[in-house]
Amino acid sequence: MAATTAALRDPAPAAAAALTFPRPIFATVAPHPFLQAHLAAPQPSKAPLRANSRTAHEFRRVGINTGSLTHCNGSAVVRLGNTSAVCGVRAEILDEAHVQATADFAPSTGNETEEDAERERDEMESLRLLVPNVELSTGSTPQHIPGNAPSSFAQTLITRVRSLLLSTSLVRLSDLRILYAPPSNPDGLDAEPEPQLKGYWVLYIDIFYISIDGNAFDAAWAAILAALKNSVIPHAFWDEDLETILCSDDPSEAHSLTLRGLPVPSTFAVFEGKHDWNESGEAEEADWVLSDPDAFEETVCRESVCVVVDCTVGNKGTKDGILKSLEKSGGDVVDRDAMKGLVKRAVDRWAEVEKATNTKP
Amino acid sequence: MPITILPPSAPIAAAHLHHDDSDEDMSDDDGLPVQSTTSIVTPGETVTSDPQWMRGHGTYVPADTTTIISTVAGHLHKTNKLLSVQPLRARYTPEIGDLVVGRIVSVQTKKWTVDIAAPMLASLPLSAINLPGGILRRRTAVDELNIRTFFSEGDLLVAEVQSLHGDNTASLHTRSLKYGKLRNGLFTSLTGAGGGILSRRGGVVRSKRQTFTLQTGAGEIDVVLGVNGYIFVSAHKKAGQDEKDVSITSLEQGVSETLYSSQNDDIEPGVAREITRVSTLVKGLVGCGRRVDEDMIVRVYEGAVELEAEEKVMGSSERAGGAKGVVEAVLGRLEMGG
Amino acid sequence: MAANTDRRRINAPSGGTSAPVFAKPVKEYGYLQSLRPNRTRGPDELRKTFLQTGVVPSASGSAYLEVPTTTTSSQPSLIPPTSSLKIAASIQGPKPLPRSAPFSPTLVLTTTVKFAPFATRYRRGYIRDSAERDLGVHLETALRGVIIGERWPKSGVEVVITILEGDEDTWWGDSKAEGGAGSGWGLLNVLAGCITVASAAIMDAGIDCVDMVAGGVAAITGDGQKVLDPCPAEHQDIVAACAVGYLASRDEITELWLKGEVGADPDTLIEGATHAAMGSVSVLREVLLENIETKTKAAKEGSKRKLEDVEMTG
Amino acid sequence: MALPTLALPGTLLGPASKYAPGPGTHIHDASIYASIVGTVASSPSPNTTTTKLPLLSISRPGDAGPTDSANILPEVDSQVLARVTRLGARFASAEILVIAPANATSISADAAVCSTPFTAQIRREDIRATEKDKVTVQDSFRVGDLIRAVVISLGDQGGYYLSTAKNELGVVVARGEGGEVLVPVSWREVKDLRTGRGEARKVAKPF
Amino acid sequence: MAPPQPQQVNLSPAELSFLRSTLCQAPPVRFDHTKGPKDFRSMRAEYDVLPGANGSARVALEDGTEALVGVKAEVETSQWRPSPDARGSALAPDAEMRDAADDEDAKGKGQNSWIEMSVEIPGFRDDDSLPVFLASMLTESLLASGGLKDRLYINTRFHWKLYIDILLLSPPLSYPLALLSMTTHLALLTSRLPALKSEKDEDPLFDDDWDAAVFLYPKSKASASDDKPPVIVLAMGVGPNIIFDPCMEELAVADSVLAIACANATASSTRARIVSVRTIDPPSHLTPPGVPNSMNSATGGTVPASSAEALTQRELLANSGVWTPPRGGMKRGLISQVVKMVVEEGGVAEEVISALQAIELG
Repeated sequence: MAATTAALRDPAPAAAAALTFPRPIFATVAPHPFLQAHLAAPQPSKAPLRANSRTAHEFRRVGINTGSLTHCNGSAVVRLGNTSAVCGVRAEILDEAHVQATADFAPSTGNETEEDAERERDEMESLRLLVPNVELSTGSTPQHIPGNAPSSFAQTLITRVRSLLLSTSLVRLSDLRILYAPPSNPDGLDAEPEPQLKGYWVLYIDIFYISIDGNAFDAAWAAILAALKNSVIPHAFWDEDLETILCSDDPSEAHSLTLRGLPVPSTFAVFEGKHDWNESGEAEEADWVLSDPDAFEETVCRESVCVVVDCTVGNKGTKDGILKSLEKSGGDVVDRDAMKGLVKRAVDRWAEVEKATNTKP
Repeated sequence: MPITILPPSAPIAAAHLHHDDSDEDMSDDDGLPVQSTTSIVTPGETVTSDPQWMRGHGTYVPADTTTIISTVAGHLHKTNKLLSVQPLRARYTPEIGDLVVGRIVSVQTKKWTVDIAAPMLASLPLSAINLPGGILRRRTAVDELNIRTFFSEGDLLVAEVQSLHGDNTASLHTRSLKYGKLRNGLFTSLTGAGGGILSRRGGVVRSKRQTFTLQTGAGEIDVVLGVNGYIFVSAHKKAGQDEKDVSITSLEQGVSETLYSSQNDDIEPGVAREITRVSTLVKGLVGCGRRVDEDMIVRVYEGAVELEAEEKVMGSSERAGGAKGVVEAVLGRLEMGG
Repeated sequence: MAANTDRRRINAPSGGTSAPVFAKPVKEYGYLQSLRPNRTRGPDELRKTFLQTGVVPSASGSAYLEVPTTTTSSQPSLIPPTSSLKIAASIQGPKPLPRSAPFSPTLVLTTTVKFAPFATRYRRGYIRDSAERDLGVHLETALRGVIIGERWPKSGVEVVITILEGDEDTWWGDSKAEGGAGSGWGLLNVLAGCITVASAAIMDAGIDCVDMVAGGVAAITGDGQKVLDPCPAEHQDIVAACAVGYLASRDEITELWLKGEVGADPDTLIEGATHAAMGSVSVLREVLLENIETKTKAAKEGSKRKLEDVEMTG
Repeated sequence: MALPTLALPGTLLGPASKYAPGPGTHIHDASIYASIVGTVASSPSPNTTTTKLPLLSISRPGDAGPTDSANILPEVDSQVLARVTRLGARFASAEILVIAPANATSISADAAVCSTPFTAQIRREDIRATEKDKVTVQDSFRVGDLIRAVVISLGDQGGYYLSTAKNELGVVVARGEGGEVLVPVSWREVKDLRTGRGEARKVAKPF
Repeated sequence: MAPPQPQQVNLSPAELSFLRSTLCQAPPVRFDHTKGPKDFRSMRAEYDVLPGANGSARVALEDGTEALVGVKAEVETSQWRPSPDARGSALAPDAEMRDAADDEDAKGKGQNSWIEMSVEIPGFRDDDSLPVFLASMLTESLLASGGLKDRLYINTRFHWKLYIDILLLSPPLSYPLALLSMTTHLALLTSRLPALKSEKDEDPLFDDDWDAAVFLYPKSKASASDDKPPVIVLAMGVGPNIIFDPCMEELAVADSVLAIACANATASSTRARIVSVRTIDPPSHLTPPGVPNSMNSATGGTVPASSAEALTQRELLANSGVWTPPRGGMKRGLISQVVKMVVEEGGVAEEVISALQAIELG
C-alpha cells in the first residue's frame, strides 16, 4: 500500500536509528510524522494520499436519511464517513400572550426586500423562534462522557450553528407566524378585516451525535438542512369558543418550510509539514490543506477554515456560489490565493451536498 | 415471630439500671458536695468547688480557682480523691502499647492507613510488619511494589500501637506472631464504647488479656478484644505457631505460610455457628451497656448455651429484642443465681 | 423545563411554548376514539427487532436497536398513532480510572440513560430527570451480574445509552397528565430495549460476561389476558407488567422490574417476560455470530496488511 | 462432546473435568462456558503446575490485528511504549500509549494501542540496572521522550510502575527544545546531529 | 461522578467467605445468631410525631438507622385539558348533564401526579441514583392500586395533592428501602384529611373539627380486609437459602436481592397481593476477590506469570475458602419461592402489615 512505501523513503536522516512500527502504533506514538509520511509520499500518477487514504481535496460522502423519527415535524440522519448525527425538528406554539413586546408585525408582501429579511432576522432572534442544540455526550467520542455540562467544544459548535441559522435567515418568519383573520371587521366598517397575530411556531432543532470522527460542524449543518427540508408544520388557527390556538391534524392542510437557499459549509484543516526534519538545511515548503478532516487529522492540525457558500442564489447558475460566511482560526498558511482555492473547493462540495439533500430516502 | 416492633422508649433502658449503682458509689461517700443532683454531668457544669478533690479525666480547673468543671457529658466517677467524668460515648484515644483491631482503609507506597475507631486514621508502615520469609529478612524495593500482597483495602488486622504523633495519630506495628492479618472469623464493632480505662460501663476494658481462647461445645474459639472496641471472633489457630515457642525456621514457615493469607481454612459448621453466637452475644452485651471482657463473655456465653438448651426442651423460644434480649435474659439468670 | 435557565445551551422563549393541540379530537365526538390503535399481533407475537453492532467506530463497543411501530393509522393524520423504539448504546473502556478514584479490584461500571428531547410525544429536557436516572439504575443492575468484573482491575467502563425514540406509557388519547408522571408502562419496554442493546454493545466490546443478558416484557390486561411485548398504546387497560433481564443459558434473572396489581402469583407474568426475552436472545445470537464471521474475515485481510511495517524515524 | 468453532457468552464448551478454562471462558457449576464472542481454540496446557488438562480459550476476532485496540490492560512483565509527562526528584511520570502482550519480546504487530493512555511512574531505582544510586531522573529522561519499558507492578490507585533497567529499555525517541531529533550516540547520551549538542538520556539499545 | 455507594461495604475477603459459609448452612446461621431466616431486625416505631402534618411516623432499627416520614395534603386546582367530555361539562348550559358528570364517583379520576414523594438520605444529593431509585419504587408501589389517588379527588376542579416527605435520619448502614417503606406505611395508615363540607363543584370547604377528619385509608369493622398502604420487604438469596431483612454484612455476600412491595389481602383473596417487585444490585458484586495462598507471593505461593494463567487458576478454585464475588442473577425458581413466602397465608407480608397495624391500635 502506498503509504508504506512512501514512509520508507521520507525525508529522514539515515543516521538516525530507524525503528519500525506497525501503522496504528506509529500513528499513536508520532501522529504528526505519521501523517506527513503519508502526504509527502510522491505518488507516481495520482495526488498524495492521507492516512485515511483520501486525497487532500477529497471530502467524505454525505449520506442522508430523512423522516425516520415519529415525534418530530422533521428529522434526518446524516452520515459523513464515521461521523453520524441525528437531527430532530420539533415545532411548538408560542402564544402571542406570552410574547413581551411583540414586534410590530407587517404582513409579508410577495416580493421581499433585503430589509424585510433584516427585520425578520431581528424578530426571530429576539423571540428565540429557533432553538438549536447539540448533544455530544452520547458516547460518540471518548472525550465526551455524560454527566458533565456541555463542553466548551459543544458550546462553540452550537453557537456557530445558531449564528449561521440566523445570518443566512434560512427559515422564513412567514412560515412560523400564526395568524387569525376575524370573520368581520371589529369596527363594523366593511373594510377588509385586519388579520391578527395570535402566536408563533417555535422550532426546536436538536442534534444528537451518534458517532464523531471529525468535522462535527458540517455534519450538524447537513442534518439541519435535511431535517428542515423534511419538516411539516400543521395548519394552526385561532378557535374562538375555546380561545386557544388549535391545529388541524390533516396532512393536506399542513405546509412544509420554504427555506431561503441552501447554504453549505465546507471545513478545511491545514496540516503544516515539519521542516526541521532533515538536518541538511533545505526545507522544502510542505503544507497541505485537507478537506473535511477526520478526528485524527484534527488532532495534528492547528489552522482551520470554514467556508459557507450558497449556489442556489447565484446568477451564473450553480457553478457560482454566493459566499455566506467565512471562518478561519489559527495558523498563517492560508493566504488570499489559498482562500480562493478553498472557496472553489467549497463550491464543488456544494453540488454534492445539494444532491444528497434532494434525494428522497 | 418474624417481626417485632416495640413501642418507642429511651434508647438504652440499661443506662438507668446501671446508673443506679454509680449513684450508690456517689452516695456511699458522704461529704462530696456535688452540685449536680444526678451522677450525669454536662460540659461546663461545675462538679465541685471543694479544694480537697483532684481533677481527673474529663474535667478541668479554671486558672486560680478550685472549682472542678466537667468537659464532657457523662457519668461522674470518684476513685479516692480523684474526680473523673466518663463520657457516655467516647471515641477511642490510642495509647502506646494498646492492642487494637483495625481495618485497612487505603494502601500507599510505603505504608497502609488503618481505621482503628480513633478520631484519626492510624498508619502502619511497611517497615513495621514481619516480612514473609522470616523476621530477619531485609526490606527490599520489591516489597514496596508488592505491598498490596500483604494487606489491601478492607483487610482486618490485629496490631499494637507503637507510637503516637503530635496530632494523636497512632502508628502501629505487627512485629510479633500474635499480631497480623485476621481471618476465619467474624468482626464486631463496638464503636463509641471503646476507650480503655474510661469505659467502665459498656465496651472493651483494658485488661491483662485482650485475647483469649473460649471453650465451646463445637471446639475452641479465639476472641480478640481490641482496646479500640473492635472485636474479632475466629476459629482457634491450630497449635504449632503461637502456643509453644518455635525455632526460627519453623517460625519462618508459619510466617510465610499463613500470616498474610486472605483465605479461610475450612471450618466445621458447628464452630462457625458458635463463632457467630459469641459475636452476637458481644453485641448484646454492649446493648445492655455492660463491660466486655474475658470473664463476662465466658459467663454470658455459657448462660446463653444453657438457656437455648432449656428452651429446646420446653420448645418455647418466644423472645423479642434479639441479641439484647438473650443477654438480658442470661444476665437476669446470672444475677438470680448469684 | 430545566433547560430554561441553562446558560450553556440555547434556551426556549422565556414565555414558554406548548405542544400543538389538535382540533378534531377535541371538537368531534368519536373522532378521538376512531384513532385508537389496536393490537394486530397475537398475544404471544413479538414485534420485529432490528439490531446492529459497531455503529460507533471510536467506541470500544456499540450497538443500535430499533423496534418499528406495528400499527398504521387508518385515516391520514399528523398525529402519530404509536411510537417506535430506537436506542443507541456506546461503550467506552475498559479504561483507566480517573486519578481521583480510589483503587478498585474490579471493573467500575457506569451506566447513563438519556432520552433525546424529541424521543417522546412530550418534549424532554436536557438534564437527566428521575425517570432516566431510575432506568440507569435498573440497567446497571441488569449488567452488573453478567459482567465478570474481577478480570478488569483498576479500570472503568462507561455504558452510554441514548434513546432516540421511546415507547409511550399509554395511548396519547388516554394520557391525562402532561409529560411524565404516567403509568410508566412504556419505561418497561424502554428498559428491556436498553438491556438488549447494551448487552450487544458490551459483547461487541469484548468484555467478559457469564451470559448474554436480554430484555423482555410481558403484561396482564384488564381481562386477565397475558400479552408478550405489549405496546402500551395498543392496550387501554394494562393492570400489571414486568420487564426482565434474562440469562437464557443459566435460566437466571439479573434484573426484574414488576409493577401493578399482579395479585398473589406473579410467576406467569415473569414467565411471559422471559419468553419475550428469549426472542431478543435469538436476535442477539444471530447478529453477533454474523459479526464474528465478517470480523474474522476482515482480520485475515488485516493480518496480510499488518506485515508491512512503517519505518518511523526521529 | 465436539467443541463449537464460534462461541457467544454463555455457550457451553465442555466439562471442567476434561478441559481447563483459558482466556475468554469461565466455569459455572463444573462446566466451562464462553464469556466473550469469538472463535474457540483448544491448546495443551501451558504450565503443568496448575493443570494437565487441555486449555480452552476464546480469541476476540479483532485481536488478529492491532487495528482493534481492544481492551488490553497493562500487566506485570508486559512491555510498553510510553511518553514521559513529568519529571520529579524521585520518579518520572509517563503515560502508556502502547502495550505488547505479556512477555512478548518486543513491540510487534500484535501490540495494542491504548484508547486512553494509562498513567505510570518510573522510580529512580528502576531507571537503570547498575549504579542505581548515581542515577538522577533529570539526566535520564525529558518530558516528551518516547520510552520503551516493562511493567513491574500494577501499583496503587496512582498508576502502574515501569522499569527501564535493561539494555534494550529506555528512551527510543528524543527531541530537543526546538523539536529537533536527537540521535543516540551512546547508552547514556543523545546528540543533535546539526548542532552537535549532546544531552544525557537513559537510551534504549537499538534493535 | 459515581455517587457514594451505601451498600459499598469494605469487608475483607476472609470475612466475606466466612459470612457466606455460615449463611449457606442449613438452617442458615445469620449474622445475628438469634434470628431465623424469616426474622426481621426488631425496631421501635411511633406515629403522629409531627403535629403539623396530616400523618407522620418514625421508625428506628436497633443498629441505629432511623427514618421519619411526614404526609402533608394540600388542595390544588385540577388543570383543564381540552377533550370532548371536559368541553361538554365546561360549555353545556343544562345543569342535568353537569350533575350527571359529577355524581359518578371518583373512580379512575385520580392522577399519578397528585402524589409527590421526596426521599432524603444524609450524604446523598437528591438526584443521586439511590434516593431516586427508592423514591420511584415507593411511589410506584403506592400508585399500583388506583384506590389511593382516587381518594384524593375532590371535584372536577379541585383535588388533594399529597406530599410524602421521607427522611433517613442516620446514614444508610444497611439498604434502607424496607425501613423507609414501613415508616411510610405507618404514616399513611394514620394520615387523615379534613372532612369536606362543600358540595359538588363549588370551591371546597372543609370541616375544621379534626375529629371529623376522615382517614386517608378508611377503616371499617373488618379491619383485616381494609385497603392498606403497601409495604416493601427485602429478601436476599444466598446459595440455597432465602433470607429476609438482611443486614449490611449479610447483603455483602448475597447472590441476589429482591425488593417486594406487597399489599394486604383483600376480601377476595386470602393471600397478600404483590404490587411491585424489583431486583436490587447486591453490593457483593463490588467486593474484592480474595487471593488464594497459592497465587500470593506473601504466602509462599507463586504469582501467575500472566493474567491468562491467573484467570485459569482463579476459575479452578471452586468454592474453596477463597472469596470470589458471585456472578449471574437469581434462579427463577428461587424468585417464585421468595414470592410465595411473602404472600402465603401467615406469610411475611401478613406478619409485617399486622405488626404495623398493631402499633396504631395498641
